[in-house]
Parts: sequence; C-alpha cells; structure tokens
Amino acid sequence: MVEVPRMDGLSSGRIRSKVISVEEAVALVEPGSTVMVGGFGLVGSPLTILDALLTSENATDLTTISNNVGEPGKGLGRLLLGGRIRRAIGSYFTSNPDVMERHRSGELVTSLVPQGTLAEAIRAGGAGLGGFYTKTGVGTDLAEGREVREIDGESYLFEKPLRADIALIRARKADTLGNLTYYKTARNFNPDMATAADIVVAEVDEIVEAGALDPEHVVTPHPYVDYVVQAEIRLGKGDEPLLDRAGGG
Amino acid sequence: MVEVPRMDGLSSGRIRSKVISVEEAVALVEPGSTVMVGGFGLVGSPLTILDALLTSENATDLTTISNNVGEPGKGLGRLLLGGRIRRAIGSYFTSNPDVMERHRSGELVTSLVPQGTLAEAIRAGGAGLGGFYTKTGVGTDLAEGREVREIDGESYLFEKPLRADIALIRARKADTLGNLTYYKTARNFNPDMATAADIVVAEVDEIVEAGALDPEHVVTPHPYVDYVVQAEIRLGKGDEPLLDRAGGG
Amino acid sequence: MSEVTHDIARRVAQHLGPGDMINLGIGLPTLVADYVPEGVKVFLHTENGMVGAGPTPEPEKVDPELINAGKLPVTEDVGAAYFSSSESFAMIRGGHVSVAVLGVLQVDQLGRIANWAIPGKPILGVGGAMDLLVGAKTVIVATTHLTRKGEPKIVEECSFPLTGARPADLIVTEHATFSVDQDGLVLEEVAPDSTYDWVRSHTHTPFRNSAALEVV
Amino acid sequence: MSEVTHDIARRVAQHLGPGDMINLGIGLPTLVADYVPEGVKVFLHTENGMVGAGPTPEPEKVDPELINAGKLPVTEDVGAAYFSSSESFAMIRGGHVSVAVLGVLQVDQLGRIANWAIPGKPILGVGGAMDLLVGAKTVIVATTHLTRKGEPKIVEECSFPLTGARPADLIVTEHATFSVDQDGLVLEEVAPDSTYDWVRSHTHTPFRNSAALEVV
Repeated sequence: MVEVPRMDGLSSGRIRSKVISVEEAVALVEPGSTVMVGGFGLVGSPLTILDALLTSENATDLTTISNNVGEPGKGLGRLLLGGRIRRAIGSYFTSNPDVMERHRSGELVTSLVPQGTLAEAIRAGGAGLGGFYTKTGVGTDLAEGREVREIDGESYLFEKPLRADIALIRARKADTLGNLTYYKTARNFNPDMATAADIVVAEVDEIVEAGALDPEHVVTPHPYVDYVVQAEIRLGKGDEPLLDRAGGG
Repeated sequence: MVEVPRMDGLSSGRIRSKVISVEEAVALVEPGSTVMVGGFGLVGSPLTILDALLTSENATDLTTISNNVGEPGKGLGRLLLGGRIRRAIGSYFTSNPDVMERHRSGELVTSLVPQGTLAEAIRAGGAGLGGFYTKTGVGTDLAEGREVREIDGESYLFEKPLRADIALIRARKADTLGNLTYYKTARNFNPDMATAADIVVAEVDEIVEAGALDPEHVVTPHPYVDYVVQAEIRLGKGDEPLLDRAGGG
Repeated sequence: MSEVTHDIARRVAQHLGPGDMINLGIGLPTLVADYVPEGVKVFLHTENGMVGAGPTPEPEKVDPELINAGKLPVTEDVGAAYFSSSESFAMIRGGHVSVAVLGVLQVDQLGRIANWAIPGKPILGVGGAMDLLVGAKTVIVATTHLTRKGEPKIVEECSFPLTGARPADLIVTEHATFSVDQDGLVLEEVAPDSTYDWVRSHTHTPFRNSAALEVV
Repeated sequence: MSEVTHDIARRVAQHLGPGDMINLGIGLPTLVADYVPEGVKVFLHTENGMVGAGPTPEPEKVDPELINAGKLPVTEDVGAAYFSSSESFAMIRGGHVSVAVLGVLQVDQLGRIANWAIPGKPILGVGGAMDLLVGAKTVIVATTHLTRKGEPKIVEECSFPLTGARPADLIVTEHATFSVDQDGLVLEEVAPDSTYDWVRSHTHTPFRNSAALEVV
C-alpha cells in the first residue's frame, strides 16, 4: 500500500484574529485610493466604516467602485457631500441628486457601467482573468468607441476586469479567521468585492470564534478577507432604509 | 405617499414538483448528446443515473464534459467500457487506463483543458458570456494555434464558453422546486454545470419539501434545475472511493 | 398608480405561465405581481440577488435589508434563495430568467426599446436594464400607449437612446398587444374598450395584423 | 515514500509562514503538510473545492466524499469552507493562494517548470497544474535533485513540455535551495549533508551564488 501522508502539521499552530478597530480600518484608506464599497443603496453597505472615513484626513481624492453613491447624505453619499470622492464608477446614480449636482459642476467624474457588467468585471478582477465578452450594452451609447467582437454569430462587448486598492464590504457574521456569511439582500456585491482588492475589510454585525460557522454555509472563505470590523451602525426598521445608531448592535 | 404594489400574486398558485424517476431521466439523453457530468473522480458524480444510462439504447455516441471519465469501470468509466462515449472533454484522464487504451485505438477522441479553464468555461456558458481571457496555459503546448492577447502587459489565452445538451449532476439535498445544497468536496463542478446545459438533472441523496431549505444556504437556486432524481447509489465508507448499492440511501 | 396602469399590469400578467421565473422593472411592471392569474405559480427574480421574492410586507414587518431592485421592501416566498450580484446577472444573461417585464420611454418599429436615458441629460443611471434586455428568454414591454403629453410611445425610430439591439417579444399597452417578429410589430389584440382605428392612429409606425386578429 | 522525500518536504516547510494559504501538489508536495513548523498555522487549499483541509483521518473515520485533489481522504480543519470548482480556480488564478508547492519533471535555467506531460506519450492529463503555476503568489518546487535514473532535473532547457511561462520562486531539493530572479537561478543554500561541488556538478545549468551563501 502507498504511504499516505498524515498531514498532521495542518492542525497545529495558533490562529491569529483578523479583528481590528474602526480606526485601524480607516487608516488603511489613503489619498487617491480606489475603494470598492459593497451595497445596493445602503443595504449591505459598511456604514460604520464609511461614516468613520469622514474623520480621516487621508480619505480624500477617492475613486469609488460601488453600484450607487449611497443615498443622499448617507453612506457613500455622506462622503460625497464631504468632498472626498473624485470619481465614481457604478451602475445607478440617478437616485442621488447630489451626484447629479456634482457631476454638473465638474467636481465628480462618473463612469457608468451596466450593473451586470459591473458585477462581472469585479468578479473577473478577483478571478485573475484578463477580461470577458458580454452581450450587454452592444448597440448602445455605452458601447461607443468600445471593442465589439463577433463570436459564433453574436456580437459581444469586451470588458476588462476591475480591481481596487481596498474593498470595504458588509457581512452578517465573520469568524475571527475572516470566513463570512451574509444576510438576505444585503449580500449583493459584497462577495464579489471581497475577491477583487489588495486589502479587504469586512464590517460585520457579529463576530464569532473560528469554527463556529458551518463550512457548507460560508459564502466568502477567509483567504479573501484581511480584516474584520464590528459594525456599530445598522439599518433600522421602517418603510425605507433608515439609519439607526444601535451601538454594539 | 407613493402606492406600493402588494405583489400578492406571488404567493399563490400550486408548486409543481420536479421529481422524476431514474428511467425518465435516462430518456432525456439522446444519441449524440453532449452531456456534462459532475464529479471529481466518482466523488460528486451522479452514479445512479450513469449506471442506468447503460440500459438505454439512446445513450450512444456521447460527448462528455467532465473533469475525468469516472474511474476504471465505475461511473462514466462504465459507460466508456460500454462503448457509449465518442468524445471526452476534461482535465485529467490519466487516472483511467481505459481512456488511454481507447484513445490509442482511436475509439475515443479526447480534448484536454486545464481544470480551472474547464470550470471557468462552464461557468461562462451558464452566464451568457462570449468568452474570457486566462493566463493559464499561455506558452504551453495546449496554447498551440490558439489566440493569445496582450492585456495591460500580460499575455492571456482566449477561451470560449462550454455548454451541453444535458447536465447530470449530484447534490446532497433538493427541495421539490429544485433548490440544491451540496456535501463537502462532492460539490466540485456540480454548481457550475447546473447553469450551463439546456436540461439539468440533479441526482440527490435526499428530497425535501419546498421551503425546507434555508434560503441563505441554497447553493444552486431552483431556476437552474429542471429535474430531480432520488439517488440509489452512494459512495461507501472505506480507504478509497467504493461503490455501495444502498437502495433508497 | 392610475387605473390604466393596473389595467396594463393585468393584461401583461395573462402572459405568465406556471413556473415562470420573472423579473419586473421598477414602477408599472412591479404591479404585474398583483395580477398573476389564479393557480399560476411564478417566481420573482430581483437582480440585487434573490429569487423567490414574496408579497410586500405589512409595515410593521418590513425588514430594511430585504428589498427588491426598486428598493421596495419584499418578503421571502417559499423556496427563496439569495446570491451575489455576479451570480444574479450570470443568471440573467445566461437565459435563466423566463420573462422580464420592462417599462419603456419608446419602442421602435422593430420592437427595440429605449428605457434608460434621455438625450441631452447627463447619463447617470443604467442599472440592470441592458442586462435584462439581452438576457431574459422573453421580454414583455408594459407601457401606456401614449406619454403623459399624449405622444405615441411606439414610433418608427426611437429619439431616446436604445437599451440594446435585442427587440422585445411582446408589447402590452392599455389599448393593444403587439408581438414582434423579425420584420417588426404584429398587432395581436385590441383591448375591449379600445378600437382598431384608435390603435392605428396612435401608433406611429407601420404594423401588420395577426391572422388571429378580428378587425371590426 | 523514501527518507529523501521526507527530507525535502521538511526543507520546503521551513518556507511557510503563519496564515499562509497553501496548495500542495500530488505526491512529495503533500508530505510538506507533515512538517509545518511548530506554532505556524497554515491553511490547505485543495483545488477540488475546499480551504481548510485537515490531517488524514483514521481509516475508520474516512468520509469518501471528503477528499483532496490527489483523491486522498482528508478532514475538516477549523474554519474550513467548501466552494465550487469555478470558485476554487478563481481563487487560484486571482492570487489568493499564498504558496503552491509543486513537483516537477524538470526545471530550466529561468526557473520555468515542466510537470504535466512527457514527450511522445499521449497528453491525457493536466489537472490544475497550469492554473496553480500562473496563479499562486509564490511557487515552490519540491523535487529530488536527480531523476531515478540519476539524471539532473535542473537543466538548461526542459526536454519535457513546459507547464507555463511563469518561473518558480524557489526550488528545493535534498541537496540545495535555489531562488529565482529574472536572470535565472541563484543558489541560496547547500544542504548540511551535501557539498557545493556536488550541487555544481549535478545541476546542468549555470547558476549564481547568493551573497548570503557560504561556499566552503
């Protein structure tokens, strides 16, 4: 019989916790950073870290990659009002009049990408791909000057991957290793962004011990996550997304 | 206040079960079909349906898309010995000497694809993409005569999506709607293949009522799955993957 | 929303079949979920990452983290599942959504739609409109026949930017239902309280009549 | 496996650091998991869809559906997670595996490796070799210095087909450790029970000596 390695070295050694403070997370953002921010509107957005960024002198001249720019005055929208965002890449800014205004005044440069292409480009950035072809956008104004290729009789647009210096994401639970689970439609872009940045910081509602999450239910495996931060702001109950400072929540 | 649609029509209507018999599943495979088959070796392979295909006169001249061709005489390997497979697309055939032999005799045409490219091409097939660029394989014999493209200073190979007429996959649990969960490393190619075929049949260890699976834990959502079949063959306990006819499991 | 929009939603809903995976655009299309025919079970896909979105909750049961793509609160229907944005759009582009119901600014003679941008205004939102158009197996346009200013929305050429090259399959207004083939629009039905002449004079592009159509 | 291979595995393991996400090739590389230095916690990625694979189970505890990419039974280490093949290779190509330890047939003067095919024989298996080579942040070659027939495996040009254009970062044999820079191989260390002369005469390509190397 062939000798089977015992692989006993795998179960030894001390696990280091990835949990850091909000202040430590904020210090990771530098002037001119490209920042991916999870969320669909405010749902699934790392509201605690975003608010704290306003207290940092370094969080300036940012390029954001996020579906929206938060909501007016909330989340990323607050950073926009604080003059911290120079360029926004996303799929839907119309719901935030502040984006319109700053676009008009030239303070903000916007890049519009169809939502599916945005998500796929982020995934491609995390998956080490050089690009992909999608039918989405072919024959529209968004395809102007872009590479179109015929593949098996259909026209496709070439899209390049998106990556960021840092991703700020929101999850439901993290173990101290950085494994993540999500909550309902607050999942959205977060698992994709977790793969596509040099530094990934997850703001979470609850931090549990390593081993407390079922390996079948982990959505973002820990190799993707560099740091974990305890959320202090959660969306409150109500007809529309409201902010509720709930402390340790 | 803006009127909010009640959307009450969403909760009414009878849910139709997707559960069919092994015989009905087998009848979906036609002469010349391209068949995706889940599994890494035999682990996560739909062994019940594969064995039953041998009883079908229509399961001939098949093209398989599967990481391997099962194991010698087992799973897809049994169909190979039965002369049912004309062409095999996969990443690793070396573990099955029967593939070597039939390759030599010309009975079987093989197409070798790096494992990551195979998985990604299947995902692309399910995701409506026209193709993608990967670094994998650049500068190797597998890149001969293939399109290489320089993107931002790095060389990538162009890869086209893979699709099949039918995917035969293996999961742990299905609800009657077709939502699927998997078991440990028996997951492998199955969630990818579930997206990339005209007909998707999931062989599962256990069938539960719609609503019995936690929406956060579903790995393959039901829109992907056309039919569900109760597994009758499971891998047995032992040092190496063994077959154990366990009846109703 | 007005009675007319409810009427359009009801007419669209008649085209849904058992087991359909549907995606409903913001506004009028969302109303379709109120009129799914008796006994027909459909499943609502919402592109922010869910299949099996259920009816609007009572106000006291709203979960602020359970919303549809229009940011309206929803519930979990039986057999629901959550997934990431990339998986959601893989599902859309890959043809796994049976029916997308979309609102429009305009539809052209070939059934191509414009529903995302207004010329002369900054282009600041596209969302999932283009993905749904290219990906859904069947695209149904749900729209009033005329704009609020009384101008026809079905026109020879769109003055608004197109959402894509792929034509819709069905166009449903409060006055008429058109199907689309490779040569353009085919009038399938005139609404009971409208007339063929009204439809003809308020549709600013030529169309053919379906063989099944009884022109009075 | 022989004592020599255990020795190589032990030498490779010294290069692992706390928190490393490692992927071990079939055969000799898998042995590295036996020699992870005391106190160093690493996480094993296995390309069939798992991170956090744990030690080999006792025979009576083998789960036939819990295997590594070499089809050997493994266990669940603390904090493990399962995922699909496409996600597993996205992780590999995307640079999320810190260290891949690969066996080789040959290494060339630039550190490029051949480990998947033999000329003249039908090419019937590649598996994840090419993906791991292009994707892992650090690639460590773990190999005997000579073939079973006594021929050097480190050569000027590979006679076997290359696995990719990306060079390995470190080459560890029972006799020596080489690093790789853009000009080729740099001898970093001679094993305690070997000699510089032996390494020089059994390495069939020029290499430079590291500044840190004490040549006796």
